[in-house]
Amino acid sequence: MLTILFDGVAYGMLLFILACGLTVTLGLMNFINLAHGAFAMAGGYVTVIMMNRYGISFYWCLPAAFLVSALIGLVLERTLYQWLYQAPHLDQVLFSIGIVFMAIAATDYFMGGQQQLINLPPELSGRMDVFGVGVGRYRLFTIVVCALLAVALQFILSKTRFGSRLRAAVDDRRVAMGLGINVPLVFALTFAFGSGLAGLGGAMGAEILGLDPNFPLKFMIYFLIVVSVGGTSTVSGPFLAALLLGIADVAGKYYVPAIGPFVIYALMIVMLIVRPNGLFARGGR
Amino acid sequence: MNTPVLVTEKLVAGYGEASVLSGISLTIQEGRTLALLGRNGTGKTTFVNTLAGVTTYHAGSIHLMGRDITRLRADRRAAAGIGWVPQERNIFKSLTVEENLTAIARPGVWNLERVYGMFPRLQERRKNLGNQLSGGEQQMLAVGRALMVNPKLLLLDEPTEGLAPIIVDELLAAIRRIVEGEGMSAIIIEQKARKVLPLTDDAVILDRGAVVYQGSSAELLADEAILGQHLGVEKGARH
Amino acid sequence: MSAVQQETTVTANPTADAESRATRLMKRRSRVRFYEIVIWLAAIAAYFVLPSKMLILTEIAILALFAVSLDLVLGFAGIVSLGHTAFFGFGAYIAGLLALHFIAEPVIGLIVAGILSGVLGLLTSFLILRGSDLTRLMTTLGIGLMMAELANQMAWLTGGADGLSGFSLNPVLGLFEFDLFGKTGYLYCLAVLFIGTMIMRRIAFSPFGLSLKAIKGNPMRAAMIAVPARKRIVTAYTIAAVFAGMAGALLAQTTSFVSPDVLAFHRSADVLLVLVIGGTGYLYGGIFGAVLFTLVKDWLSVVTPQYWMFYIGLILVVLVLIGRDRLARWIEYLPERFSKSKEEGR
Amino acid sequence: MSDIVLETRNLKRYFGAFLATNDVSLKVERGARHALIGPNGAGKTTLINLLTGVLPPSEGQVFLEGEDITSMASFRRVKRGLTRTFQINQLFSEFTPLETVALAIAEREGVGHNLWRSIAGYGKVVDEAATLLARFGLASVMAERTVILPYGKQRLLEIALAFASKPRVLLLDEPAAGVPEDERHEVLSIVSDLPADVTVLLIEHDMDLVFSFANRISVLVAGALFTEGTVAEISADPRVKAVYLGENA
Amino acid sequence: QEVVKVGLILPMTGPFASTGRQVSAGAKTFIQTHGDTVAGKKIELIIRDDAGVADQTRRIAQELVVNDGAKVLAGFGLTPLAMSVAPVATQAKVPAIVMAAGTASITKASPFITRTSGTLPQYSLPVGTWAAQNGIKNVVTLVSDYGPGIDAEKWFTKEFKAKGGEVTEAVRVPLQNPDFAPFLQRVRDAKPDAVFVFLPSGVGSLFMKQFSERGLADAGIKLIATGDVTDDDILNSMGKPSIGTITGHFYATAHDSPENKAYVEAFKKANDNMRPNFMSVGGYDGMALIYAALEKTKGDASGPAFMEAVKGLSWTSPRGPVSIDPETRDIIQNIYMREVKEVNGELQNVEFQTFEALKDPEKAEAK
Ligand SMILES: Nc1ncnc2c1ncn2[C@@H]1O[C@H](COP(=O)(O)OP(=O)(O)OP(=O)(O)O)[C@@H](O)[C@H]1O
Ligand SMILES: Nc1ncnc2c1ncn2[C@@H]1O[C@H](COP(=O)(O)OP(=O)(O)OP(=O)(O)O)[C@@H](O)[C@H]1O
Ligand SMILES: [Mg+2]
Ligand SMILES: [Mg+2]
Repeated sequence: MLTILFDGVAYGMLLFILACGLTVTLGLMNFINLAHGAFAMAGGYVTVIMMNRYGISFYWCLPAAFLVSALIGLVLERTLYQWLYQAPHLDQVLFSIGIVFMAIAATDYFMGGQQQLINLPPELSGRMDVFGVGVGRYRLFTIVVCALLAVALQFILSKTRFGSRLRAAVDDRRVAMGLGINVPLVFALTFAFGSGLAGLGGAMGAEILGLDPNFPLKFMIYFLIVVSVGGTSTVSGPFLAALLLGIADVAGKYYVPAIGPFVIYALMIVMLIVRPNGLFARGGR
Repeated sequence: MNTPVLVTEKLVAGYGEASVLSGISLTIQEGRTLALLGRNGTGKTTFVNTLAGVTTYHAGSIHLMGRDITRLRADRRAAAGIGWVPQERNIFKSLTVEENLTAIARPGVWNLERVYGMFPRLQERRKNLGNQLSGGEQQMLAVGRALMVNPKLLLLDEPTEGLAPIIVDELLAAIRRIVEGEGMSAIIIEQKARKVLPLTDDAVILDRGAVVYQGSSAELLADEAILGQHLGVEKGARH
Repeated sequence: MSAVQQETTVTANPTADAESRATRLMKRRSRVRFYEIVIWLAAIAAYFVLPSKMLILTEIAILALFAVSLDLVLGFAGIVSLGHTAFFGFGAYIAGLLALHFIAEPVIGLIVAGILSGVLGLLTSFLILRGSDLTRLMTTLGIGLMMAELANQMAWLTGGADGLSGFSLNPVLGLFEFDLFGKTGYLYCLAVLFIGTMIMRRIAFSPFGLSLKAIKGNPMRAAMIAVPARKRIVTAYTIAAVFAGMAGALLAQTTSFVSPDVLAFHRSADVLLVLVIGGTGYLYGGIFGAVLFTLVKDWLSVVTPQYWMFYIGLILVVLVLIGRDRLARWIEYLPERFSKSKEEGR
Repeated sequence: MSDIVLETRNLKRYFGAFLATNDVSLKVERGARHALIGPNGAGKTTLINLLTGVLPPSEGQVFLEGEDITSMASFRRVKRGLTRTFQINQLFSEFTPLETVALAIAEREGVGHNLWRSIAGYGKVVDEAATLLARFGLASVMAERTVILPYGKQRLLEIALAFASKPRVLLLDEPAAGVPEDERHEVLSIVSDLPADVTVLLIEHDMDLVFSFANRISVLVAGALFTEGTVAEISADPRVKAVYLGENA
Repeated sequence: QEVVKVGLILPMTGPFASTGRQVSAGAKTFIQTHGDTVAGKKIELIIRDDAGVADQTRRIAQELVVNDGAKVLAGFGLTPLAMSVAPVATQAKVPAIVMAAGTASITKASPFITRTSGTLPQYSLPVGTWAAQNGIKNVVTLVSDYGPGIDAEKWFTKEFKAKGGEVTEAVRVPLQNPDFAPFLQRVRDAKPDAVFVFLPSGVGSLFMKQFSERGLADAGIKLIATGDVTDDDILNSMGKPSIGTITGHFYATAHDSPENKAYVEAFKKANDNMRPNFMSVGGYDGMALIYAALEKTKGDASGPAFMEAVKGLSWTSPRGPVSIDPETRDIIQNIYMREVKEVNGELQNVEFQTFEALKDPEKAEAK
């Protein structure tokens, strides 16, 4: 029982860590960036290459994954994304899907199509007993990292001036500029940050979700579920959403396997009907 | 005498290919307020927005405090000292009143306290989101926001629109005081000629994107003919 | 001497010529455009010129109908859906099952599939009445995915992952046999596509169509001019479902096979791409998109079977960067076209 | 004749803890030219939103011609003849003025649901739209996209649109905002020319207009009804001067 | 010189791309090693991608036959893809050789379909036999929730029960399933002697990791599976956890025979050291079948003649002796029990027991 709960939480955290980058690009910058998964994949492959080719420690891979993806994000933002902030959402969908396709094919070309597997350092693999509850070490690790991330994010976005400048820029780019906010800079940084988070997510997810060129498409749906249920205007929203979905999914599959696959979707739909604008929608009409 | 705050020469600008302004040249001295008048669609907003740097520039030049800002990006212009109150207010809807003010604040004499002092109403609503404000409150916020930039030149596009009469007069008077007190300048677009003219120093009338009258507000106020011709304000339009 | 007076006094009889002008403008909105004629002629010509390409043409026709139906929801009512394939797939299975167990007459199957899909659309329409773009995107997506899982689970009915096979169809209207070259198939699909498009075209220029765009443009104002938004959206969604279902039926009938991936997510995504590529809000976008997308994709996957995705991606990116609408401009030399949707979810 | 067209009973609206409409019981007579004034943030727009169903009230009811419409959908109220304009323009930016107005008229005529007949086929609708546009000086721009119209013209369209649905009760939220001085009176005169049995409730901060237009004025302060009376009474009332008008009005 | 075109339709992109890559590589290897002419005919491969979407497969098949004049169709990564082509094969009288898809029923869909991979019943059943014979009393089955998975579950259970074993629980995992935690937990709670697993190869490897992470092995639960789970293609990167896994399948890269050595040799050379897995052999033998059949018909590639020739064909494949069942047109082959071991630094499926010349049990049972 408790084990299931724990697994649920861990799975939820995994979802969150994958999605939190998206809560930044989609949630805060209001850019429908379906290519999110591609950045995550980049992070994943960075890890795989560093560990399997050069045997570098997993702990170093995480920051590396963040930085590399962030860098890629920055470059793409400066060269491509920046032209599309005002574009209709559908253009953004089209564009980012295009990026996904290219990423998939390119990865297949350079890395091959097969599953990439990484082998964790011993202290992270296996499980230990905490008060009789079997706890996977790595899952515990994920939970901790996520919790920290969530707090940090929440703080940056709601408490700092950068957060409000960003939201201002999103609300009305033209006037934000006219009132002296360096919108291009703000966006570039934010986007890079979001991509970095995605990369981190990919690096951490690879262990459990596996990694192959189709990663961006395979998991796109999960990112979106989390963000949409959580709502796009806060970080705590997606965080809770991820928790909720994770637990529900695991529990559902454990107790009622027959309808297992439906649980997460059904839950999502219900949530979206009850709270169409996410768990904590910020602002009225 | 010292350099004028704003000088535009043969300024041509508009939206995309279409140019709305056909060569506007005018000068504003420090400490003076200028009333910008004209019928609908004559280009008042376009002119102001062009100064703020959010339209498409075609030709001519803009100097702020002697510095050429013609090709400066909008956000740099704000830094250079332009404070803008857009006609449609454009409050940042997902920011609270207070965030609206702080997000764009620049160091200077204007700070939260002072703005709240000017518009107590805003202080009462400081936790409200931008899109949860009344029309008038938004208007106040828009003006307050522009002041938080601590600009040298204030651009006010119909700032009294939707404000209660009791505040309108106060506001215009206040702006004049500020401008004179702090060596700023201001451009005020206003529909009600008779309301602004008494409270401004100079006046300009636009028609089809060109200046058709330029002079002191006092003279214009006295000149029924011109008022009638360009603004259709009959004698004693106000009861 | 004010603007208002000018309008009412200067010209001889202002209201009269205003009226005549208005009538002209309105007529122009709905008149048949040049490119419409071109595309249909081309479609028919293709039958004679490209006998070897029937199958891909059939596929295009089906995809086009699917996309056009989505345009009614997306381009007009402004509702983004990633679950449109729910109806496509549903229609396909209905048609398949009909042919397998009851009647193998295509047209009847087509109509039944259409109607039942419509019912499904009606039942699920309440899901898309609230919330933001993203919300709708996800609820519809959810429906689609659940349908897919359902099809997989109900193996006794749908054949599960192995798909529904072993049925073949009678000649269309008892006259035209489905041949290996797919000639009949193509004409059949083309006919359905044509009729479908014409119907939706009428809808587009009707007050109903206009009111849909109004709801999309500004719901609050729409309500204030007495537009019953929910009712309109439900209707539009249902109609779209009908045609999506028919498209699905066509697929099932021309391939005499139905597999769960008629419900797969990638179909919803593809049709959305197709529509957006072609341009939303004027129906023919779906058709242009389908032609472009399918041909390019097919060509590329022949040239480089393993890496064609890369080039598709590249094309999409470039397409967006130089601007879809700028590309679609070539159609726009005819004035007064229905405003093409610019502000999805802005 | 005192038959009440529009009535609110103890209407309340909270935004969180903030009470924006405080126990408002307002009666508007048929054919009245009724003005609603008050300081910024007094709750005027909120009241209109409650009347038109844009917002649900927290407490109290709204009656239209004796019928309780408190929980009726907006579009139904419009069909019942209750229409408004918005303080901040609410238009269809991609439509032309012609399309906009034509649609409104079609809906009024109850043909909006027709999916089969082209809108051009409704000659009456189109003609009426054209006439209306001409009346508001919009004939010349009837084919422009609304977004690129100058603000003033958009404002006129906003009002024309309300007229299109032939309201029996018309709520105007600062109609003159952004309309240049000389055109304000024309606009209001068009409004005054409405048949005598059409009721108008006007929100406006331009006292020239209010005083020249209204025959009855209610003053709203901090969400509650402050006072009510004739133009003479209100314009003379020192308390109103103090909270709203200021001295030189 | 006349050309016989072979249309090879495979998922080269999408989730099943690896299948496509292996099969096509296998087929190419055969042509490299055996030359491209047989019975005076030149064999030309046309490889097309169907991205694993059934109606694409069908369309491409039809086009290959109608436009490119392909005489033989082959490939078919998944059951539905093969199924969708059956009508074409029948209508056009074109042989269709299934090189990967594994559901038993496929060959029944058309008299022109034959198979060179294997069927799930065929290699699930022996696993049951072995389990029963090796002191495993009760088992939990865990399979992907779709056609093949259910086949595997059915035939393992059938056999295992018949031989006196007991299946305490049957767990089915959705195809789209990121995390195995809940299912593994069920298995753990059921405390069986062993868990029988079928999952598509890529997924299998993830399962493997989580299996060990959850310490099921330590809890004394043996892992027995079909060979898909320890797919040679990625086995090596699965690492220690996979060691000791018992699987049943028709091919292992490590299979010990001169034919296989040669094959692996050639294959690795052609595909920068990629390991050939069971899919590749399906492709390889598919070509072998075509060559043999054409030899027999003196190069007559017309459907009926070809299919006649196919029936009863037998040859030695890298996987060992194989033949085509004259009645069912399905493959008859050995099934090997293997254990994952470390062989000079590489993880391999090492065979330790052979069930010889097995037919597809489902069809065998049918009559
Ligand atoms: N976004 C835009 N794109 C294209 N043209 C525009 C745009 N905004 C305004 N215009 C055009 O520019 C001209 C001037 O508009 P502007 O808003 O500057 O007039 P204005 O004097 O401010 O009118 P008002 O008194 O109503 O505010 C108008 O003819 C209008 O059609
Ligand atoms: N959605 C909301 N959430 C919270 N507070 C709101 C909301 N909408 C309005 N308010 C508050 O309710 C009060 C009344 O607003 P309202 O728009 O009715 O004022 P008003 O009388 O129209 O003022 P004005 O004359 O400036 O338009 C304002 O103080 C505003 O801040
Ligand atoms: Mg203006
Ligand atoms: Mg108001």
